[in-house]
Amino acid sequence: MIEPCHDVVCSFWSYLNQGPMTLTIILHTLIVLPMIWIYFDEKKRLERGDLPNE
Amino acid sequence: MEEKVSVWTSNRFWRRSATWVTGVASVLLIFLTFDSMAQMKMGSAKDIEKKIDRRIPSPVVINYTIDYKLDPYRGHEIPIIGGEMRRPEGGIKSAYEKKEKFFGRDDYSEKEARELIHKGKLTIQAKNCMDCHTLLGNGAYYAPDLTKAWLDPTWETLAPAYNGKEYAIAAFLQDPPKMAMHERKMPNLGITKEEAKAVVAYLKFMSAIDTNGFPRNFGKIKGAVDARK
Amino acid sequence: MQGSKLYQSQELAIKYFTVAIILFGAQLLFGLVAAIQFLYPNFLFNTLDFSIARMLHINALVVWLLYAMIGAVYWLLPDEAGIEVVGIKLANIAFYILTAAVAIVVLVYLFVQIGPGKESTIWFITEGREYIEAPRWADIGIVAVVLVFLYNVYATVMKGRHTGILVVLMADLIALAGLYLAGMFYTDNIAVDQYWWWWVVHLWVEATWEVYVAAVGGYILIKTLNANRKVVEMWLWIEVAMMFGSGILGLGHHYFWIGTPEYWWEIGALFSALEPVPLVGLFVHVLYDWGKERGKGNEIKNTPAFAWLTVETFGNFLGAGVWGFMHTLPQINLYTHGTQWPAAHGHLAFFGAYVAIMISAMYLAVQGKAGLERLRMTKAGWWAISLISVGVLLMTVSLTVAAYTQTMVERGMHGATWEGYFIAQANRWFVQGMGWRLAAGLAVIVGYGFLVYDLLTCAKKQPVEEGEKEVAAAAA
Amino acid sequence: MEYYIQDIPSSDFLSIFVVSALIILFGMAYAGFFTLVKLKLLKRFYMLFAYGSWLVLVGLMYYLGELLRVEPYTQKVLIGAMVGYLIFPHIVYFLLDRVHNRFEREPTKP
Repeated sequence: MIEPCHDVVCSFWSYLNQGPMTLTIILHTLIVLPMIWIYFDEKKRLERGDLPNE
Repeated sequence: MEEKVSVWTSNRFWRRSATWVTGVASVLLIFLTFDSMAQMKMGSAKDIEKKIDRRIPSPVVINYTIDYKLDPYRGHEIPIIGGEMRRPEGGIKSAYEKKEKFFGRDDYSEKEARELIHKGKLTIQAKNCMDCHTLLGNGAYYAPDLTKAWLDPTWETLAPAYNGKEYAIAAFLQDPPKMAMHERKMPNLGITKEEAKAVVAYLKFMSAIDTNGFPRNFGKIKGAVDARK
Repeated sequence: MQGSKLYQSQELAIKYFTVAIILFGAQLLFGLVAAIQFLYPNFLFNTLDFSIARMLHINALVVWLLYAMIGAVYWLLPDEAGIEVVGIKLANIAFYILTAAVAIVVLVYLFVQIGPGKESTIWFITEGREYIEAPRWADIGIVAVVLVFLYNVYATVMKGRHTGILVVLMADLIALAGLYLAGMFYTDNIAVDQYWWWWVVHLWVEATWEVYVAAVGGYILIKTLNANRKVVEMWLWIEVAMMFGSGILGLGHHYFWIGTPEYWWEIGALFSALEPVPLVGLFVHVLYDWGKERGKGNEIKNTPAFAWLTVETFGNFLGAGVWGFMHTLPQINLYTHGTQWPAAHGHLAFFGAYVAIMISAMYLAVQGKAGLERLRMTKAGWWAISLISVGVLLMTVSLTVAAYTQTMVERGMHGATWEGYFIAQANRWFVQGMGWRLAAGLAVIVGYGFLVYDLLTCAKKQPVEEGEKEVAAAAA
Repeated sequence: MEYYIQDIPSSDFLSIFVVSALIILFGMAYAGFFTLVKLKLLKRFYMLFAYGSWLVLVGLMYYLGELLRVEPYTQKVLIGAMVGYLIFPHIVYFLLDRVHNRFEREPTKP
């Protein structure tokens, strides 16, 4: 499951690079997931109506 | 207005999202840059003594033979400095043992070697090499790639007549039209003898940089890609 | 519309546009020299070698786009903020300093060309690093001038209206200026050198400039189509999210082979594969707006500006999207890196993404200067847009043929050696590709002639309508 | 790493360039047809063309994976991304529709 790192110098990021696509999927998730939280946060505020309408 | 307003049409939501995405991508890039910088630091003569591989090795590699071979462990070609040895995990790596004369010497100290490549890099920039050639694949496409120029078979054929390929390359650099090999020739850029030596040192040093296997199949003149099938 | 009276800042914008269009001509001229040298290597040999012609070609490109970008900002800034630009005197002085510096750099490039391998060359003649060859003293000068520009933008927006477009521009311009600093140092380590060099080149061209274009494009949509500001601004934020989301880490696609760690393969591959997504979004958006406005009786207020904006949408998509994706994945980039592929991609992408929109902004200025309610396309304008767009597209296609030949012969069959390189360069298909490129380049130059003529005269050649008579008479 | 970059025979180069260009073009065709039908500028019948383009797109992406000799796992991720792309124009259209409806009913432009 866990693959050894094959690079010249190994580091945190090269260990995350486990098999194809792993690293980049992790980074994408990191970027996109919190947007869901932003969505619900905004929704809550809109429903409360304490925002100037933009 | 009175009916419920969707978050999807909220300017605020998109502004926050854009800020978040930009911010986190920038922060990731900065972290990755710190890591890459650490890995790309120029190695030292000590690393070579201890046979530790570095992506960008110490300039003292000009004292050693340099080759470019397929390493099954890494899955692509890697520079082999000073002869090859087996990796404990399988595949091959540099042995840092076999030396060769470079302008008559094979005992350049770290300081001397660094000074040499410093002058070489300055000359490469001052003469605008990058606006005809490519270095590490970047530059203009009017003249050949110089990434592995030191290892190019052309110089092997010229070497005997000049007593070694470093002399052949240096002679070429000082008066390229005289040794022109093609109609599209390099102009005379007024490169002095010292500058030529420094540039050759830089080219040799550059051929020892680990470029993740670029250029692929370098030097296999007949049937490169297909030959390996 | 502020009538025929212009803000001082808009007068300054016209000066910037004038220098930009002259440098555009210089870019085409030196490109022509370089294109001829590919076919006839002895052309101007030892007088204006390929390296010098090519350096002037790409530097003129970058500098004229920056001039046009600054010009466009000075044009829209007072209009958006609703007040005259703060520190307009300083801005005028900065313009003359910048232009003098550019002139000196060009003269040094042309007549000194190269220097000895010493630090002094880096400081006074050339830095020898593709796209940012400008010597160190000029770098520092540019930074100073850009600081003045940033001060003007920030001070003006603080005092005037804060529109969404301006907020995006402010954030983007500071990133754009800051990134230039990444390209201003010297190191012996060529891998590190190129690592930071890409911060300037990629993060300009594929991130900050793209966002700049999205912001200015939004302004042009409002001005020409009377598009709804709220809609434009919301889309602007979505575009920012998508462009920076893919573009910043898309930097990885330049880090496959320059001595960087292997993990960049993955980051570069997937993030740069996503770079066309915002372009698809933009495309759908423009299609939607066009479809909605159709039949509403909404007239386009500036036909040439809108036509160039359309060219920008398609050119950006084809040049950056299609031609980019053809060779961006590491598996194939291993064989295309350092061949004519990037040249093919670069020509169409730069034209589509930046040249077209900057010309669009210039037409907006022409309209504003003449104080016309509506600007229509003239015959010369049609010739300009057709010759330039078709010319660049044809140039790209011929370069692609050459690129494919080179990849196949040099990389596929001959192992990337010097011998392989020259065998590929002599291949019939390669040479013919270069020939067609030259022909297409000539067409672009003719188109440029029409463009300059049209920018100078189109305001006077408008069909005169009732109610516009006095204005037209005043302009003439 | 060995699994990541395999040698590609030069006879495959042309197919790779053509297929990757077609991927972007069919991606645009899908989004274009979809939007035009939704805007009622084309008859509903053309929606078939939109989804047809998407199907061709998936086929091309699979073929590109084969040509680039990617891992079976990567191949799956690629097809997964295509499912994501199926939804993308829907989202864009949904957003545009909402935002236009919301703002265009208000008194025009400040």
